[in-house]
Amino acid sequence: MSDAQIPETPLFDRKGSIDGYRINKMAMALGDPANREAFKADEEAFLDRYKLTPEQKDAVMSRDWNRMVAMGGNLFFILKIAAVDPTPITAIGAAQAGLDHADFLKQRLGKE
Amino acid sequence: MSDAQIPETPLFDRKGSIDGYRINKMAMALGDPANREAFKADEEAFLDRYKLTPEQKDAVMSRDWNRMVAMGGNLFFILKIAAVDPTPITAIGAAQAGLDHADFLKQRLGKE
Amino acid sequence: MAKIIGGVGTSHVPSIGAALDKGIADSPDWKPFFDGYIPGKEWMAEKKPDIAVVIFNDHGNTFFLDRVPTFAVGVADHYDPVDEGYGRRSIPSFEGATDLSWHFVDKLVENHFDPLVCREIEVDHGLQVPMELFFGRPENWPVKVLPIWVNTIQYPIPTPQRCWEMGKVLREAIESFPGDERVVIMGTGGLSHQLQGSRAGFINREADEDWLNNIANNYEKFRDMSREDYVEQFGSEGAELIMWLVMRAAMDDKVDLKMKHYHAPASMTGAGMVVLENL
Amino acid sequence: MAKIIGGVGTSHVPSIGAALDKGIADSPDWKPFFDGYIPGKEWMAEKKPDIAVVIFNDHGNTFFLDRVPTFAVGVADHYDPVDEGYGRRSIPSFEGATDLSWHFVDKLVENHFDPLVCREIEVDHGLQVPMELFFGRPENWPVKVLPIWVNTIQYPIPTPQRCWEMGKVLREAIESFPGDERVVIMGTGGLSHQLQGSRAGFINREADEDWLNNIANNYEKFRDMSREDYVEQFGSEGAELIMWLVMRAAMDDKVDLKMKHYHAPASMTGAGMVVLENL
Ligand SMILES: [Fe+3]
Ligand SMILES: [Fe+3]
Repeated sequence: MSDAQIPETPLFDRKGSIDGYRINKMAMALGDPANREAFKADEEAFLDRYKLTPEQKDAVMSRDWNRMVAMGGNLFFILKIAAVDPTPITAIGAAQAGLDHADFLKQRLGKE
Repeated sequence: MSDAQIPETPLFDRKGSIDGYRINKMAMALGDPANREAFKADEEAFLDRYKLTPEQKDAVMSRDWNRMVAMGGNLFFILKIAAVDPTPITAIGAAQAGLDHADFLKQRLGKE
Repeated sequence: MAKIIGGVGTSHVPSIGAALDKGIADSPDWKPFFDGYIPGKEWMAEKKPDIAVVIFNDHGNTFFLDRVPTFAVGVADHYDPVDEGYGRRSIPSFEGATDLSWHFVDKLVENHFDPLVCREIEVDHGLQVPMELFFGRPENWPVKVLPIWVNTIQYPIPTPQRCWEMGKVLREAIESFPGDERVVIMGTGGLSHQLQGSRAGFINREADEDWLNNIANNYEKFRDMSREDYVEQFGSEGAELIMWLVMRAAMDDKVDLKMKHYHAPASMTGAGMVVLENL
Repeated sequence: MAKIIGGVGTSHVPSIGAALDKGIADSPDWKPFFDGYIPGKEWMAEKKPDIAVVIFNDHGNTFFLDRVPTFAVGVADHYDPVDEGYGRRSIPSFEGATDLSWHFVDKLVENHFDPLVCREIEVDHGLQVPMELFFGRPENWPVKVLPIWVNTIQYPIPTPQRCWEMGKVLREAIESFPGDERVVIMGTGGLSHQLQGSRAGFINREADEDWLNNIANNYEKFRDMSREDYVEQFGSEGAELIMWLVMRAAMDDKVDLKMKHYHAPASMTGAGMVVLENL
């Protein structure tokens, strides 16, 4: 199952789970209101607490959803980063599809 | 499996798990050194923190191993209470067998 | 013995709950979706089940990657809604069907399943939303719940065939349960959607319609598909549909497709439901 | 493909580790027990495995009753010893055989097992003590470990037959692993003991000897016994012996019983070991 090759479709297997562990653990922590406050108050300090690498920190702080996923961020965890902003999930979809938000809504979801 | 009737042998099934949940949770917490200190400093306050009933508190504070087990205490958890004292496991066995320690060692374990 | 009064398959998209929270269920975007569930709610009100078995996946809210259960079963006396990042939703706590839960766990282990048995745990939208869609927003839920979590996040996820087998054991457990409770089984998740990768936003309306039309009485194809087939046809997160198989397998071989509903997209997801009854 | 270099069955009584910590392994009480393991240590040193698969149960140290896994498998890069109430023991951390672990998890799920997959977790005496008995107290462990936890605490515990089936999948996983690692499989727990109830202190020397004599080439009886049979013959905690079946099933049908050792009591437990090799 781990080598399944479905076009444009990353499966969250051992590689993603290992690579993205710290990002995802940090994001999971945002399920706690106190952690959300800490994240909002000083985002970089919060990321340091979870020992994110400079690249991971940059991807999170610039809200580069595509890179977060490429580095093993799993959508269900990083959605909790989006919840803090908040960023709509369709914007995260658009970023990954390489489309602007309106084009994504139209082309992928059939919304005018 | 839950109604197995083996003489003098309680199986730790749903009943024990439900009845003994608080005792066991309190005992599990003694795996943390800070909790062991709190337990030693004020045992009753520590038991209150885990919402033990008066009967459960009495059984723990009087180190009545037999009653703790009868109330759903599982040996592997309550051994962490024994570790604080410390009480040897054979003394806990003797209490349950209704024998004094020396008799237990001799009759059950064949030790002179 | 307890009685299976029907099987429901339904989406559990979190935006459905959010739409209810925001009071926008009657907006042009959402009304057609919610309208399709009205007959389902009426059916449920008429059938008056005592227990809902809800098969769903956690979405990184209750389980973290430190310990990922392939299958988990709740034996708790209650399940609170978990904070998913927006604060805990103000919906009632769910009372657990503890006796049936433990009985099911016994049957599972006897039948060589290896569940994680959970006694203190919260539930995310995967369980909340189906309950809201079929029971509305009552002061207290009119049923007790038996939650079954299926890992659909970290590979390897269980095979569709394994989900099918679990449904057989679920049926055996309900039918051998000493009680006269009326039980509804809710398989949840899907329909087609993909949230990750450059195919994000993928929806397959044709495959969704085929699923809704055939899960009742031509289920064999779906039962026999591989995990890869699910991902390919329904999208990486659409593979959640394997959880409907647990429900379907617990029903009779031939069933009555009482109702079905489809709407796309709900947020980024093909969404809908079926209601099945044994003949 | 990786190679199974042998199978070990052994007790994991915590007092064994405590005796080593206190430096009383040469006392009259303990010397006969430890002496019996000397040939086992020599065998291991000569066989030089790269990986030890250790099948054991947690004893209320790592898993609480809030979430009890029937089977758990470690995929972590390391496993620290857990504080069991006396402070963390000063033995080295265990390095994880992560690649084989993930491969095993894939095989398990493919074969309709439902493991809890653990990536951040500590290990108790169930794993520590067998490692100390066969590898001594090195600065660093000479092998990586693949831990498999079996629930033997809260009923329902898995059936002996399920443990047997898991051993078959373990063998398949090792033999299909792309690598040339040498793997030793250690089934741990037992022998007869009972810590709870008025039968506490129960030891069944006859049943223990029978087990040690026959697990190699007359295993059928043990494979086919019920959970109740195990409890009755070996005591409530002696039922841990079902974990040796995982190891035994991963070996050939006929094996060479290279060595065996028995001593009772170690603390309150019948204790000992066997070493098996495929012919
Ligand atoms: Fe979902
Ligand atoms: Fe043990």
